[in-house]
Amino acid sequence: MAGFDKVVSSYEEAMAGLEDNMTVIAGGFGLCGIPENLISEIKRKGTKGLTLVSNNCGVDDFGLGILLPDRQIKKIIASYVGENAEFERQMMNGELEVELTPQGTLAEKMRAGGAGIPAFYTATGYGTPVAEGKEEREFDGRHYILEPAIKGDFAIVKAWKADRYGNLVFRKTARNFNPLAATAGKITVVEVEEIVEPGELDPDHIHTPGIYVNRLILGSFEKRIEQRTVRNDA
Amino acid sequence: MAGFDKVVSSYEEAMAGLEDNMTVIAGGFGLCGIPENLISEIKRKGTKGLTLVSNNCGVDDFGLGILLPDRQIKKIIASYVGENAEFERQMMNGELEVELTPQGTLAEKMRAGGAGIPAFYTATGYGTPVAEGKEEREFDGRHYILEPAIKGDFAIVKAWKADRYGNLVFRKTARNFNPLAATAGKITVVEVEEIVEPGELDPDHIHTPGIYVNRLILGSFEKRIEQRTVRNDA
Amino acid sequence: MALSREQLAQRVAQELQDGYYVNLGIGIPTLVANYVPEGMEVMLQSENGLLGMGQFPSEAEIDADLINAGKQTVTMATGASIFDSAESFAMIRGGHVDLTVLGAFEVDVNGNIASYMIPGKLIKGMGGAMDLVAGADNIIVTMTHASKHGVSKLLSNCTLPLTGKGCIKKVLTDLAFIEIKNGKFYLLERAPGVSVEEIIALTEGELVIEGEIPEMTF
Amino acid sequence: MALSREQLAQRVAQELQDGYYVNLGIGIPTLVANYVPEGMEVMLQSENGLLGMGQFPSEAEIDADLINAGKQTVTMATGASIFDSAESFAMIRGGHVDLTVLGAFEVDVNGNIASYMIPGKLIKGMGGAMDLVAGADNIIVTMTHASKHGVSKLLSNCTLPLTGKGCIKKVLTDLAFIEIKNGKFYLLERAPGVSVEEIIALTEGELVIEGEIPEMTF
Repeated sequence: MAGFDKVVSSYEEAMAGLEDNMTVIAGGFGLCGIPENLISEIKRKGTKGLTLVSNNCGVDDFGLGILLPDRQIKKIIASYVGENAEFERQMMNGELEVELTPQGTLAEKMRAGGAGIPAFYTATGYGTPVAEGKEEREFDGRHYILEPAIKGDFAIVKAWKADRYGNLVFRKTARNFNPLAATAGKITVVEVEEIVEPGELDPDHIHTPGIYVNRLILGSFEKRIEQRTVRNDA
Repeated sequence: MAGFDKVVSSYEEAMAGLEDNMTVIAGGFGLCGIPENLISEIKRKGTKGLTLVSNNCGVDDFGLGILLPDRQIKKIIASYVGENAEFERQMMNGELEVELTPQGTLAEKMRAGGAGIPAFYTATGYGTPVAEGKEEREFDGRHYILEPAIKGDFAIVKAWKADRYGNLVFRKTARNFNPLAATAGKITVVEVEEIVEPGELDPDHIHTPGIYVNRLILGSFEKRIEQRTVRNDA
Repeated sequence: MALSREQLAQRVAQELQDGYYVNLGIGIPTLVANYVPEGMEVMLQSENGLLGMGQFPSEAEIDADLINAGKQTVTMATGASIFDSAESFAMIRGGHVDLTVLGAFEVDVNGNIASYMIPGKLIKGMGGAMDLVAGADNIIVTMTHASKHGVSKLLSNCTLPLTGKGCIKKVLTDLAFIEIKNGKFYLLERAPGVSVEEIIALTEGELVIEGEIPEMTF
Repeated sequence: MALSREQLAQRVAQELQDGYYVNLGIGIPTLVANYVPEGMEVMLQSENGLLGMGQFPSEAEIDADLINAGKQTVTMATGASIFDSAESFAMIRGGHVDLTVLGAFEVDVNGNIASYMIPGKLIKGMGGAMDLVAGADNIIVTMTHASKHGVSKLLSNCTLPLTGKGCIKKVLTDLAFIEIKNGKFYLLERAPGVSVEEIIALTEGELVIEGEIPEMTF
């Protein structure tokens, strides 16, 4: 089983090879399903000049936001940002480059990166600032823009369960961008809540086949909630 | 529940509205996971001039092959055909138009059709007969061709289980093109081996969300095997 | 009188049909879920990867792995399904969602919408809004008809950066229900007690008034 | 002597590495699975939607819902996963498969391959072959060096319609193991007992011979 055993035993090993100025694709939506310990390891390593691809950029003291104080992020490609004061400061001062990308286009760009599709057409963003500098084209009388794929030197992913071969299962809406990020990294690193033996996961219910996964590590998670909303009558 | 209950009680009702010269996208790979009773209903109806989109065209007396004797198929878009004598005869005589499409491109064209992507670039087929008449383009020094999406007036799909809302679960390699076909039909009709109540399928393990499904019918299936291969020592 | 937030939601809810898959934006659109007509069922799509969004959880039900697009904790309705973000936007972009309701800063007579960015202010991003407006056939924009200072938000040309071009056909404001076609606004209904003249005065883009304009009923 | 089918498979198997994800085409490539070196594990990808293809089933295990790309009944190996055809070719097209082995009618010095169509004969189609050759970095083509009539299949230019352009770097024939680079064939190894001269005689495309050419070992 050695050949397919993706489990590593330390976060240092998990993120080995990450260097300054690399591109990192991260799963997660808001703070839900983010690879929180892999992000902490990037902070610990102090890697700088990173281009991050992620739907959001965390909050001041959690998620990708913790990479801001030491100016580890050069550029972020995201759909919705600015939930943190330091982000706002760096963006306003031009210290942080932000490439806003529609959420669905961002997801599709990751998928395309992993799937060997260099570019695709979408109506999303046509006639908006997103279309600037992009090819526009009509199909059947409708307008579309050409969007290129995204690939990362690393992809960092949070899954629920995995087997040692790296087959992944996600839980509820913590799935979000994670399966897409997993396909688009040259090196894909996954942290999970539980690792089981190969054969224990139902092959019909594996969300991400192990072929996309290079390293796997067992983590423990805070799972911070951004908007804790309860109903009154409960 | 009326609004989301997709279950119909007859195959006639399941295929109501199918008319001559329409495009039908079918799931299945070889004879595995094909919507066999929906195909029989098309034969019974006698609909003619159909454009079929399917990886294969069945065999002489099973699967899409049964639509050949009455000349119901005008054109087929497929990756691998000719497992049947009548197909060969019609193709050689120019009675049947065949558009050969690489298997992965075919799958991606269906997905794109369902996903609102009008066209995408792929390296598959560059420099081959498949590229004829298609735009060629370089990205990062590699050659690609532009492939348009496919949509169908109808999609016919075979799943394993469904709930009444049309949430689908597939079984083993009978999944194949079925989830993709399901997204690409203006009217998507699904036949299944078992229908359960909403809530009985684990939301994390639904392969096709019910939003793609218009009609659902309980069927019984022959599931013919094309290449029955067993190991000797067993 | 101008419609309240609740009335806006109520009026939008009248556009629902049984069996609709609906995406509701943040703010007033979210309230629409409270006014689904008796005997009708709709299923809510949340673009972070949930079809069949339920009500907010009880304290005991709270699950950090189950949130909506507004990052609020939610529950799943019976028959819900979960999927990744690419699948979620395949659904949206592919036109499978029956109705999308969202807010805006401005709309114009050509169906353009500006809703995500005010230059000079902090730019938070478009999230899924650009995909939603480009993917849906049936969109209702809910907004106030004019600013507090009486500046119309229904314009000949949007002044802010666009979220989508030529994609809006219906706008419900606190004063009026308006259809956009042929490069014009068409007044369909007015809020109870609001006169056609008041609406004309607060509509900068060309407004067509054909025949008697009925009051909305609730 | 020319390699047997089994020897071809054995020689290809020497190119395997522990932990490789491999797609094996129909015919000789399929046999490679029988020669995975001791202590090494590879996982077989079947493009109809299975990663971790196992051996053929016993009579009792036969399952119509579980077949390989050759439409044969198979089983799943431990740790297998199932996916749809778009995901399967995302894997292939995206370059995630470590090694692809497939047959061909012809290859040429520019790495072109013809393998799916002989004009005038019945055209069955390319199946997944065009995706496989376009998506994989590491491809080994297995074929006979020449036809029964002595007509070379290693050409300056393929004569048949192409399956892929400029994508083949390694060819194993019954006579030789050859690398393709710089628009030339490079002879790496010869089959036991086959002379360099015999290989030259049956290779139509430019063949480079550098130094002593070793015999294959098994």
